[in-house]
Amino acid sequence: MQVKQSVNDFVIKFANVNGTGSASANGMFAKAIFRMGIPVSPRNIFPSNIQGMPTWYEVRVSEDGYLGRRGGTDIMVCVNPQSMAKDVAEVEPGGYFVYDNTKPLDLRYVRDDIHYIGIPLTEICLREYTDARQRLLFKNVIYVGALAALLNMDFAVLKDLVGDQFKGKEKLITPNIYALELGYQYASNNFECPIGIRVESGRAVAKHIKDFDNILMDGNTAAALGAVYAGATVAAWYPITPSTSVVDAFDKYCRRLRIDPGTGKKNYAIVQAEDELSAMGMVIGANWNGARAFTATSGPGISLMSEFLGLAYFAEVPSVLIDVQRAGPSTGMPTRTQQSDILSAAYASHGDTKHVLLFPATPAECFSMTLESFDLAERLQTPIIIMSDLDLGMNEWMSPPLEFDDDFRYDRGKVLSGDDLEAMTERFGRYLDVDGDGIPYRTYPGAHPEKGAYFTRGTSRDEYAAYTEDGAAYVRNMDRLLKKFETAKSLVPAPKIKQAAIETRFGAVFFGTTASPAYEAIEILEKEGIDLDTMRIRSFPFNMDVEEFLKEHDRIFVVEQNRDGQMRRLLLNETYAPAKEKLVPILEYDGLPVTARKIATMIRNYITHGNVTPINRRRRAADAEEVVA
Amino acid sequence: MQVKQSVNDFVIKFANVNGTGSASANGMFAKAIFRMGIPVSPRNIFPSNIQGMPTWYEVRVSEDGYLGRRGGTDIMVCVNPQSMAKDVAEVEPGGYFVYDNTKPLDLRYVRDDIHYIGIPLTEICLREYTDARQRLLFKNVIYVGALAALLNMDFAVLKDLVGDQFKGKEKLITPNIYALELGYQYASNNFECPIGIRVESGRAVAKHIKDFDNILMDGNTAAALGAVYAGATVAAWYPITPSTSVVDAFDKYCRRLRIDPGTGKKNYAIVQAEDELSAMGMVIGANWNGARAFTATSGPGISLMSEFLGLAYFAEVPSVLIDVQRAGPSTGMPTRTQQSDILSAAYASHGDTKHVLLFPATPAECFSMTLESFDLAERLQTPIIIMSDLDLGMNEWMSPPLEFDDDFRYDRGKVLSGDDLEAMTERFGRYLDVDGDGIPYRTYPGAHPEKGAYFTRGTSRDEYAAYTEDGAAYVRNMDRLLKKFETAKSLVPAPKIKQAAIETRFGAVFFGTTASPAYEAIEILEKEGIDLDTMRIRSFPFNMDVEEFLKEHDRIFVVEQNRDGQMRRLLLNETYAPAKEKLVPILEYDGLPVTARKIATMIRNYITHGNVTPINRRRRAADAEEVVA
Amino acid sequence: MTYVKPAFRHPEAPINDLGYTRQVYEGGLSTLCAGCGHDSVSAAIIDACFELSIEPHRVAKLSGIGCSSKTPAYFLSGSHSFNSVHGRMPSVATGANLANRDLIYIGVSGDGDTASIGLGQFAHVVRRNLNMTYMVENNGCYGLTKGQDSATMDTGSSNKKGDVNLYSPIDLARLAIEIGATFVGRSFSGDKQQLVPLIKAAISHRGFALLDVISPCVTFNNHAGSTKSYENVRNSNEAMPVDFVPMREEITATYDSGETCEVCMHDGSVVRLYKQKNDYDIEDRQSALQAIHHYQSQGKVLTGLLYIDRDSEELHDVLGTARRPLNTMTEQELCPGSKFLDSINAGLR
Amino acid sequence: MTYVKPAFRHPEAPINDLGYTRQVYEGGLSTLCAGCGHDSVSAAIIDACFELSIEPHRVAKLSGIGCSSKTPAYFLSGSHSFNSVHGRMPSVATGANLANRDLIYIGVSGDGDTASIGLGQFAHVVRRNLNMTYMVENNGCYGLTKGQDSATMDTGSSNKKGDVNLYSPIDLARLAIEIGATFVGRSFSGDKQQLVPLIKAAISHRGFALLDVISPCVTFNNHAGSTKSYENVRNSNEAMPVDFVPMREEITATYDSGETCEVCMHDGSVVRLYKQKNDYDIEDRQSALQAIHHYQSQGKVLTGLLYIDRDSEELHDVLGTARRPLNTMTEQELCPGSKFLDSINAGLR
Ligand SMILES: Cc1ncc(C[n+]2csc(CCOP(=O)(O)OP(=O)(O)O)c2C)c(N)n1
Ligand SMILES: Cc1ncc(C[n+]2csc(CCOP(=O)(O)OP(=O)(O)O)c2C)c(N)n1
Ligand code: SF4
Ligand code: SF4
Ligand SMILES: [Mg+2]
Ligand SMILES: [Mg+2]
Repeated sequence: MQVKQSVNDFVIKFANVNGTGSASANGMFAKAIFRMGIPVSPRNIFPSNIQGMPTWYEVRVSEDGYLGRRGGTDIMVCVNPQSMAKDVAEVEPGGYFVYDNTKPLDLRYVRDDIHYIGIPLTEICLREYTDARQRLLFKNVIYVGALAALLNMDFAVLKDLVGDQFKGKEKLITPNIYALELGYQYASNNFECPIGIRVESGRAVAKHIKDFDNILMDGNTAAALGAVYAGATVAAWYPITPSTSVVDAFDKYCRRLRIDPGTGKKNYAIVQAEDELSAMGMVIGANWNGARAFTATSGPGISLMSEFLGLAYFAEVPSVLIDVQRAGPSTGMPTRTQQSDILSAAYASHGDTKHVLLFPATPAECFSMTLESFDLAERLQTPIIIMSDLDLGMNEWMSPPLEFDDDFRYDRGKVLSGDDLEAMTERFGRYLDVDGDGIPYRTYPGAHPEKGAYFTRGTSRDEYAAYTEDGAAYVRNMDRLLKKFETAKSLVPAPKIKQAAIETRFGAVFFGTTASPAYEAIEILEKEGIDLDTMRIRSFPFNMDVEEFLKEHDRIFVVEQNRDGQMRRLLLNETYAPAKEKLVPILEYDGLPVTARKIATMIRNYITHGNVTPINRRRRAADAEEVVA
Repeated sequence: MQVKQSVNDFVIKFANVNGTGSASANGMFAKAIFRMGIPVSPRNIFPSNIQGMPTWYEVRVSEDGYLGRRGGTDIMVCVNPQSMAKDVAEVEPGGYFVYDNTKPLDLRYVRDDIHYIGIPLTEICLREYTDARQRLLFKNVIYVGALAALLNMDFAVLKDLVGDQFKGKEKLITPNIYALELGYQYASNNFECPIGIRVESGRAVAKHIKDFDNILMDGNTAAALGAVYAGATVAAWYPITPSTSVVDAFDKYCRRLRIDPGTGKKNYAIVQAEDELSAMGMVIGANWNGARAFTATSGPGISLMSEFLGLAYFAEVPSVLIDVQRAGPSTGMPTRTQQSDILSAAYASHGDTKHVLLFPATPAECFSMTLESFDLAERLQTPIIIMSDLDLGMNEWMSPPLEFDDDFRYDRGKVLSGDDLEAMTERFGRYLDVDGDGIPYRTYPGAHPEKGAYFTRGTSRDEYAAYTEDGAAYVRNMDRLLKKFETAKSLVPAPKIKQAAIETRFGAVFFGTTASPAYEAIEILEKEGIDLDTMRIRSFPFNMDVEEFLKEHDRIFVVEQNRDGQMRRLLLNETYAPAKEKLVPILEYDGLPVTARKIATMIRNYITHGNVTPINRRRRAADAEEVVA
Repeated sequence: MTYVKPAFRHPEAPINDLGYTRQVYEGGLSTLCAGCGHDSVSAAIIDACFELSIEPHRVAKLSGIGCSSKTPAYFLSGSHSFNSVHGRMPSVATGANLANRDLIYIGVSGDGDTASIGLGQFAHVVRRNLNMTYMVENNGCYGLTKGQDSATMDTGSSNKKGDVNLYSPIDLARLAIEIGATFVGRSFSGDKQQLVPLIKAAISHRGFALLDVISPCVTFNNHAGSTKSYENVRNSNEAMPVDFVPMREEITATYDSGETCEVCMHDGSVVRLYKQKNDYDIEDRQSALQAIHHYQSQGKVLTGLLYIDRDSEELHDVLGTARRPLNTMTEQELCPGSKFLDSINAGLR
Repeated sequence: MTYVKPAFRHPEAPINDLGYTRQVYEGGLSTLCAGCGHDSVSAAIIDACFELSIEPHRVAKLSGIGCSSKTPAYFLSGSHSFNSVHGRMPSVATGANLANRDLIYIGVSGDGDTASIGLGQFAHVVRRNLNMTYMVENNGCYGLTKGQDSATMDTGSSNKKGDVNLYSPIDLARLAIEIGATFVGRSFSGDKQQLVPLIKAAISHRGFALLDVISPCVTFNNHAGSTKSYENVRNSNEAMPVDFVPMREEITATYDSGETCEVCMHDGSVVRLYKQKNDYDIEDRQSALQAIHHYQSQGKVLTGLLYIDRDSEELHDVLGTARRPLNTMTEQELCPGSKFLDSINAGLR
């Protein structure tokens, strides 16, 4: 049988039982390859359950620095009998199946086109450990050790990682390293190491990663840091997967950075609300009162917050909401990813409403966009919704390092201080469009003894915040809100546009976590002679670049991870370009991150079967590469 | 000064203080004209307040049977000093200003291009009545009496109405008739009656009303009757203007029709929930358990119900929701009308969701569509949202009589009875697409001792309702839901299409309460040589007729009462026809019902300035007239 | 739910009056953590329904979202079940009950589901005295989202992170008594002796029956420092033994000798309580609150039947709905027909 | 708010310590029904703030939706105000208070706003002991939507339609005491003598202060048969007279002679109660519940200061937030700067 040969380019998947501590061992495995300087992208595919159910950890190793899912599995490390049938079937021909051969393998799982590597994990554990818990935990460390030998990993790197991991609990270091060695020894003694599929450090080109000065981190932590750097002092939230770790991380960093050493008092407040409605209300109240406040939630929370989002839009109270999307509708698949809250977020709440959305694609953007969102919210005096997702938020991604310019200063927007009010001769009108950009001036409660007090309400009001049922006043206010939304177009992050080397009528549009696999798919297609310009949308409302892109191409594939092509709909709704027939939906929505192969296939099929033939290829002057990978 | 002459064609407006009992007197005035056989359309323009604020009652009299607002006021009856300045200004040149001249008129309110008719209402009341409350109440009756003389109304009809109104409180009849006479006498003695603007019975053509066998009723009452006729047994609601009267009416009729004479027990249950979330939950629970249940709410309720709407969509539980729209966003203008919940209703809740919407335009349709909605909900096993609005729901409209065919039988959809289950040999699968229409079979709890029990959930499940996180099963389910939505297209009410007498490239699309003024506007334009075919949308999803209409016209004016052109967006989103550039938004959203004049002007301006010239006119074979008027 | 269960049944397994074995009352295999208190509660529900000889298909199970709310999948697989949304089960249960008053409604919720996001609906379903059994599997934390504090966490109790709770807890049993609940019990997942009869009594009660069952979360809230750990609950549990006697012959009055007290339920069955030293009147709200407070002040948690109002009006009595379930009303009974509509039209001319 | 008010001020109008007249504390002209209890409550708030010499701009007014929730427009026009959405004022107030702990927060709500749609948020803001004064203008009905029953409507009370309420009412004062409120008072819009000092005490209280003020709806719930009509409240009101003494000199202990009792507030001011026959300990929850029950059972409504916990930990104490308001923290204080980010990046390699 053919032996699959591949250096620094393969997909390895671990099949475990959740709640058995496999996560940290698997994480160590991925981190080790990362430390060896080889691009890696690990993904946790876990159940909505706490203990005892099947869970998977998929690691893609890609010398080229492709970080999206590729599709297919080359090496399956199976530690969970429950899912073995499915797991065996998933291995690509020529691939490897690593399993616990303490008990002989069920013959039904024997394929003649893949390689089997048996390691008596249970047996070794029974021999080496007495304590049941230890037997469970070290099993994971042992197979990592074995993989080190099989895949030619740098054992020293693994040792260092163990050191880092158990900083503070030093006495755990030796037993863990010992367990690694048990696995390493067994593999080297019983198999010819390394196997055909393996890693080699020092040869990474990583053409997708600007330079290899990269970090490995999850998007939720990055977003939390963004909030810390933005000076957020109030976080109100209600627990929900996959957004919980945003506030957990915010809490962690605040405990480190925001506690006054002298008094031990906190320069921040985190409140676990009784539900999402309340969390959003607290965010609105705090922002109204001049603090920077945010919340993080997922789909069901968006639905529950929609009344308050309408209030914030209409009463013009800044607020920041991080939506870490999961598979809907309703409770859906809480531990699967999707990009399916686009429409509900953009138009949240009854009546004529529109909300500003940001679409981060990397942890670095989770950081920068969250940081930016507070300025945007206060400058525009409206909610800003950051549309992350489970894949980005809860998995570790290779990302450009987080950057912060110390000259950066917060823009708190149009706020009149006590002195401003004191100096003011004209009457203060909370909802007066003084500057013609649709954005009025606000004051904080308590700003001035006599001036600046106003009445905030969700009911119709005139320019001086007085209640009115006068149709003309209502319309003036609604039209100003529209104008403000126009102004927003000039403030939100512009899309990233990449032209194909070859001039083309085809375009591809995507955003968020769809970007990495999409960029890879575009390259796959390019090799086949199908060229597409690409636009990665980073915000809503859409600016002129988006309009242009739609105009300039006659077939545009909108790649997204939802059933209804929500971004495509939003583009139809909110751009001038008559692009309906042009916009081809490329959709994946099974809850797992879309793969490059899948995207390439769908676009290829459309073009070949839709017999849309690429025009003869003319080379174009290369332009700056965008880095999302 | 010119004297405005007009028989059976004018707008009269009453300016009152709310909470002073003017509503019933004004209502009597409108009803009297209606009884005289002259088409009339009264509108209450009231504040979000209980007592002491300005309130108006606008009555349009239109021999042609135009029931939408025309715009402008010919006669202003001003009983409220608060708003007098505004009210005087509103009168059209040559029109009349009727006021209380007990105190001399403020000179600032004197115009030389309108007629003033002073009636010493306060003085008469002081003379005739001792009790303060009586003085307040009868003032209203007196001016109605005066108008009877001024406008040449049939006094006998008024007397009858008083009789009807005080059935049961007979002793109130004489004093009320006396008050009418006081006004009548004063007017006849002091003015030349009738004036130029007046009514005359027996000459009504009413070309917009099939025959003149019409009724005068409000949409909310009609909807409530629809629910009664549909066999709704459970209503759960939370009070909110303008939907409250739906459940009030349902209660009223159930007390009459649904109480067992023997036991005095109720064949229905109405629960005032603690909020809208709870109301929707009750509706879902009751429908799940085999009762027909509904709720009625307005904008803020839609926002609060969105999580539950997502559950009902995904778990496939029938439910009926009547959304009596008001001016949003947020609390907005609670006593003003709008059609601005279209997008929030169509896409309510996070994740990929779509909901079936119905758009009634007359009380008759409020009845028939509500009746129909319960069949639709059960056949499609999904929420049906009836998109009414304040103008239709709370005002009295002339409408074709409510019709019910005694041969009509409820269609409870695909439900397996105990016997069905008993007879079944194959395994019951709650979410199996047995018939290929995307609609599965359900069972009611308790249906059968051994068979048919299943687990209803908002999480992903397989065809047998078992929990699953398998991507393929999830996708199968989501795709079936899409298929079901396709099936819906063949079940929901088709649009009403009217071709212009002259062949034209222009079309107009509208729905709900925009229809009446739109039809009138189309006729105004026709007289000017601008011809438009029209399509009144009655439901979402859109069927082929809608697609066709969009295809066949190259300029289509989408007339609606919201800021963002929500129906236009929905058309862009949910039809295949690439119609973007064709669809011209014609929007009015100041909270008052849009007028025929306004619509005509907006379309005219677009066509003339947008120098889109109508093609030379070719007459077409007349086709059946639609009756909404 | 994910595996198929062995359908093997032991030949001489005991059967109940319906001829069903206990197995008939079981559900899918639990996916909860080994040792989770919730599984014991499911087992108790199974025992109660088996011993009461309830027909499974006459039961409707409802829940919200959480580990606790998953459990309806693990008992009575022969009953319809509705796993709704977080904190909103009471409204769904209300609607279901309005549609068919003849089924037995068992709601399962968690402390997060009931005391936080669901508190409003909980309070109002209590007020409406909906005829149902409402079980809160109370572990003082949010299990399914990995252990955050819930609103029932006691002041001074610490979570897994080690943070000590300083908020005052919501005592669902006290709250229910205060708001007008007509049957309030508290128990411990580890005390089958007490829990099973309490569930039987709750099911037999006509009106809203709350069972606040302390049900430890072994994964996130079973450590020292947690007042809801198995160990601490065992130590602080002031358990009032309870017997349930399904009565045949008529009993009217409630018999009370100092130490045992027999409460006659609506259906003629009897709950026998061994009150030991706590001599208070369980049919008096104020006195019940007093008793709970009394033990609380001694660091004890009183479990057992805490309060009962035996002849209250349940929601259908208040609404005066027909005896026959609304979902059985026929088109003929409900639809007035064209004649009546003509009269309506006539009245509007 | 719709009219302009005559700015005329009487020359010898009395002024307070700040040199302000009472007029400074007024608001826009009320648009409520003539005789509405809510207007009297607004007047009482104006008196209290005037007499306490509070700087209007140091007050933030918050409300939900309803006639009651409109009233912040009718007092303290010099204060910022937030008229939020129905039943959700507590969360907005919580956020506002987190941002700036130095302002005085006065929330105004209705019984529908608080006891129905807002019950969950109400219970949780009580639990958090947010430092604010929360006034419920309780008329037992939904005024603004034309008189539907609310959840505080007493059993047996009838509405304007004549329907008699059979649900058990939610007593917000009892509920608050049960859930852990640290200041609970009840009063009557018609009893200025008692209401004004109570408002002063509530404002002076550090932590969550609930005032459940029975405030009749003249338009929809003032008829015979309604327990919340002016007449019935006057008859059933068991009013405990209350004095508020803004103290200068230190007082520590709480002095209690049988009939008068002096409670020393956090800021050194004193509430003096004339307890008459109701000899119970207002610093003991159980005893307070007992007392309320005692009068209730006699068809009386006990009004006055019902319960107080004088040295409780308000939310900021629980959270341990800085003394200085969070909204005054500077960029320098809050932003860690690039150096720290470098260390973060380093740690992620
Ligand atoms: C609207 C909404 N918010 C948040 C969540 C996430 N969530 C799932 S379960 C849960 C709490 C469960 O706690 P509890 O009710 O005590 O059940 P337990 O797991 O402890 O048994 C939360 C917050 C959700 N599913 N829906
Ligand atoms: C979400 C929502 N639901 C319903 C309403 C309609 N509404 C306005 S006020 C009100 C009740 C007010 O009652 P209460 O709080 O007692 O105030 P009151 O008018 O009696 O002073 C309701 C239901 C609303 N504004 N928002
Ligand atoms: S996490 Fe806690 S509550 Fe959830 S199953 Fe595990 S032990 Fe039970
Ligand atoms: S309706 Fe009732 S509550 Fe509202 S203002 Fe009038 S009297 Fe007051
Ligand atoms: Mg819990
Ligand atoms: Mg009220």
